[in-house]
Amino acid sequence: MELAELKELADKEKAEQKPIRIRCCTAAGCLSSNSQAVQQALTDAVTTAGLADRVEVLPVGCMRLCCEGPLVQVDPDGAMYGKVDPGQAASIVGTLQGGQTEARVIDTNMPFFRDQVSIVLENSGRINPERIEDYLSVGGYQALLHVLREMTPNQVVETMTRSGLRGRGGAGYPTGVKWGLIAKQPATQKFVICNADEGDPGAFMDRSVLESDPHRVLEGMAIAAYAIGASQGFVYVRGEYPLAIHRLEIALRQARKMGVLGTQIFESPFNFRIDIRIGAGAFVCGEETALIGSIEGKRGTPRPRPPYPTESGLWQAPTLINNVETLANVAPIITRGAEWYASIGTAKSKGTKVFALAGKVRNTGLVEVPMGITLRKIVEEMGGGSPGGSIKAVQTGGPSGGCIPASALDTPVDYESLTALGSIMGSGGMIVMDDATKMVDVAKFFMEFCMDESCGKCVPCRAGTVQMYRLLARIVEGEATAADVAQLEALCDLVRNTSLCGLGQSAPNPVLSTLRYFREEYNALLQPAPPAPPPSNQRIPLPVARG
Amino acid sequence: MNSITLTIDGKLISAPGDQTILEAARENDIHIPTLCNLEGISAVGACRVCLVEVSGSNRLAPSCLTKVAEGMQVQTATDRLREYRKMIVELLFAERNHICSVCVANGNCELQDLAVTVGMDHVRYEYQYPSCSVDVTHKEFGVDHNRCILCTRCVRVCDEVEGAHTWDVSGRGMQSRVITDLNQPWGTATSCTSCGKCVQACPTGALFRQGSTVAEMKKDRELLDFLMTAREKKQWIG
Amino acid sequence: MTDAHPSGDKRFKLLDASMKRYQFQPDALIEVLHKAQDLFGHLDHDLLLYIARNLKLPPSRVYGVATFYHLFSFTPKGEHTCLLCLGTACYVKGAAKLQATLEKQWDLKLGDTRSDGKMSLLGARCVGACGLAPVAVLDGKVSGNLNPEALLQLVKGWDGDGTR
Amino acid sequence: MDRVKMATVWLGGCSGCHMSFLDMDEWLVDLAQRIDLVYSPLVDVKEYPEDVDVCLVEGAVANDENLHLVRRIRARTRLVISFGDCAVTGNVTAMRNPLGVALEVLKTSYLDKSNLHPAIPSEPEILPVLLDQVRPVHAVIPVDYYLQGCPPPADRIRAVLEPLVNGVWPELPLAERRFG
Repeated sequence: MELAELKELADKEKAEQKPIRIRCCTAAGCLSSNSQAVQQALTDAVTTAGLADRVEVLPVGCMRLCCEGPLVQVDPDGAMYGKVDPGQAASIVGTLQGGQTEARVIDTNMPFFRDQVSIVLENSGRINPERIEDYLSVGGYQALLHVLREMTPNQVVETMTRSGLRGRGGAGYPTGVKWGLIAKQPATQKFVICNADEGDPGAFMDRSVLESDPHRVLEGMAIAAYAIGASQGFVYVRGEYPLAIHRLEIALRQARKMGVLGTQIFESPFNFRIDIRIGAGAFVCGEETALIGSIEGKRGTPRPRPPYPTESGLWQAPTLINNVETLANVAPIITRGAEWYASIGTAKSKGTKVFALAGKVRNTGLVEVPMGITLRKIVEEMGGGSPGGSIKAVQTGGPSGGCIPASALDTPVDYESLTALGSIMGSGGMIVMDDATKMVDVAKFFMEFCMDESCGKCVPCRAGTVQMYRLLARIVEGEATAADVAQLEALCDLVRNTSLCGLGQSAPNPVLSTLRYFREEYNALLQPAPPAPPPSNQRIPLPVARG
Repeated sequence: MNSITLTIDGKLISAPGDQTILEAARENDIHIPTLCNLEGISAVGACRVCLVEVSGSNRLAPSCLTKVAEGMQVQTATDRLREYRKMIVELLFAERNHICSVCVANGNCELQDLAVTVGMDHVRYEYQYPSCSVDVTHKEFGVDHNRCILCTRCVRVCDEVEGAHTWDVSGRGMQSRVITDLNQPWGTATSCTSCGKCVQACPTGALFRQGSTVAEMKKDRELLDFLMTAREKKQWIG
Repeated sequence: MTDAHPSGDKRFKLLDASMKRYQFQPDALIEVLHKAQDLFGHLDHDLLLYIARNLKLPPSRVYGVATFYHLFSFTPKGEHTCLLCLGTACYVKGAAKLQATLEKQWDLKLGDTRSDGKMSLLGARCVGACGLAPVAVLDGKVSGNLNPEALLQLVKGWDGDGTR
Repeated sequence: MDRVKMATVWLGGCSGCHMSFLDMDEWLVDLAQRIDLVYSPLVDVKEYPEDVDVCLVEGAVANDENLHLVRRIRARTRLVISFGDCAVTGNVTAMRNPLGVALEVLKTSYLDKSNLHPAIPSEPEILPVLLDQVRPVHAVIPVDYYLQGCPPPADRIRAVLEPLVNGVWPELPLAERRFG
């Protein structure tokens, strides 16, 4: 197949689309609010109204404003309805014939939608994720074809490097550089792994992408595979995401059937096969060496790096591990060019970032924003602020991240700024906390998480998190003194510096960041300490003159 | 392998390029404490006791796994490292029920020795007092989980040297336990060849020979190195 | 070749087919465990041993892997399951209250199945429906924006006639 | 020269550390020249006095009486020494802790494992009440010095006391820091 034919397919698909399309969100969030019944009711209403020849009802992926689900949007005029009840279907369809609807109208011009810049989510909520034809109709797999026909692997790596894309899993390693390291390895067997083990509680960007636009991730993997010389890929996806797994399976089947994955892709010598591996509930498996162990069918315990997976990963072969969002950026960068991508964002953090906005914030859901936007803009303008009170802190980076105080909300979102604040970019979970949230409780919550999720291999993480948790519990119970806080801080230092993997090394972050910004909340819980006696060894010589 | 030069604690050392920092240090009489490491089996870098500082890196490096490099400057016993080691040993003592006075390995225990080496005079952390079982169903040996530090030497020696893979680790985090076969009584674990290497490899009194009472469980930890060397060099053939 | 399971239970045939699909590769262990749990509901010793034999893995390795991951369970689950999301967003929005409500109502601790086998109360790290926090998954169906009263309403009837 | 006001106490322990203390044999005579033993199981004083210079605390904190005494000791003593493994780590005394809280321990000992007249002893005001968990001394009060060993060998005790009574801070060599 050549580009012209692929484009022809896309055009044909577009031509077959009906002029009016009613899109109904069927990502996991809206599905749980009964969107499937809404979709059915809409379809029935279209038939009943005799509009079936020019109106179609389309199941699509995430439309972002999760708190208003089930969401329905009507093309081409773009009217959006929220919290749609199946009983409102007829009146929504009726609007197409000049009727009125009692359905809740969502303002698509509010900052939540208006200030988004869509790259990763450009197809989310627009196409049917279960039809490869829908993906083709929006230019899908054209980037892969272009790469196979027109670019050398080196050129692909070089394009990724110039784009400035950095890993969206949290650490922010430059994607092109990583690809280049693996491309240089002489090994014949290499692997691409898509890390879809979205383990941070409060993060659901990757789930949404997989549920809404799975082919984009597969295309990104295939381009990566071509660039580094791999012929086998794995998607390691959380077992807690059944719908994402289901849609990935469908996408893989369709991609194989269409010949965009498999052997001699687009009649080129390039072969690439993708298999799904389903995680079984272990946060630590987001760590790349643990993830590799898990794919190999082992306990997901990390091993020390070096050697890095880029040299010795899955079955000791050089292995590229990129997260879902990183891979979802690949095809657009190829299509629109590295310079276009690099023009978005800040000097060191390019492009956009998808955040999952949740917690004590009015508008919960997904926002894709250019790097460099301020936290305030995200949580106050787009998120609509906190419904119950004022915002106290924003938590980013999950259990590895930190709590950013309201006073720092004007910080631009980029890797370095968030790290400087004692948090991390993380994978994109952004949880808003208001005045009712007790920050020491939050630190304890995360420490319990890390303690339970520690794999148990290295001593500081296994035993240190337990002690930190105990100390935090004592503080929360009001039994602790300043000495306990000092010991907590010493343990933070130990666990951060001596743990084997990222889980342990970052486990102290929620404690350290809450201590840094909310120490008075700790102090308020402490027992008054008795006045410190002089050091023991200064209490001799013993026989003091006693009269 | 080319010889390279590096400094460890300021001492100029020449070492084969495939050596680890730990090996190079030992050959030059520089003592780096270890716990999960055992000659003759693979290194896992789990106990974090052998961490050292390497100039130019802000990460501490496990000396058991980090290869020497030309011009490398290694510090093995800075104040910071000493404090970390002491804390780690204290964490281990607080984690299970290590009661030296009534332990079969009293006087022959690497954990007890390490506590002395790092200068642990008491444990600053809250003792966990987990409820741990003692399994004496095996006809010759026993396992006392109260004393286990999860170094996985038994797991590795059983897999890598004996080839039986009777041992593994179950659960995770603080719930981790070493197990035999399907977490069944050791005496019923059919894969066990009763070779006893795990008992010799165990640094503490967690694995012991039955009939040993307090302080009687002497261990021959060189045995494994001897076996492995003999095997590699085919010393027993011809 | 599979050593057919002596019980003749048809589910083993399905498990065999799954293992065959992975060519009995030891690295397929986690996939096979998923399949086994789908078929049997939980993983008992006999099943684990059967998998170990067929994948040519040491039993301790199989047990070690199975117990490492949260999603595998070793005891039968109740007729109904309530999976509470314990993620950060749900935490901030009061998941602890939901937990306390059900623990009290059912006289159960999180992670346990009631002795009459009626229901299991489980916790998840995050089900990824944070926009709807707090969330519970009731018999596989996600319910969001919950409060204790709404949750109790949803699980009404799980107790049978409501008396115990 | 002033004499050192010294005390020794015996909390939850076996008195082995005190036996080892007596094993210092003839040096005890020298020690006696330098100290007044103001409170000890070895002397008949009922009330822990004020203004004690140094106290050797044997045993872990196991019951309410131990807890009361050890707090009083801290308030009235300049240097508190955890004397032996039970005081330093909980040791054998703390072996009951994995069984659970006090009631569980009593049930196990006096009901489950008893073949004759199973009953939990209860004599309020006479029998001290068990704490739910046995704790090392430093978990309850600040401790100034730790003397390891079960029991600490006589020479080790002397190596600590001899400098102390001469007004020198004792520095035990690492090898003398061994538990067990």
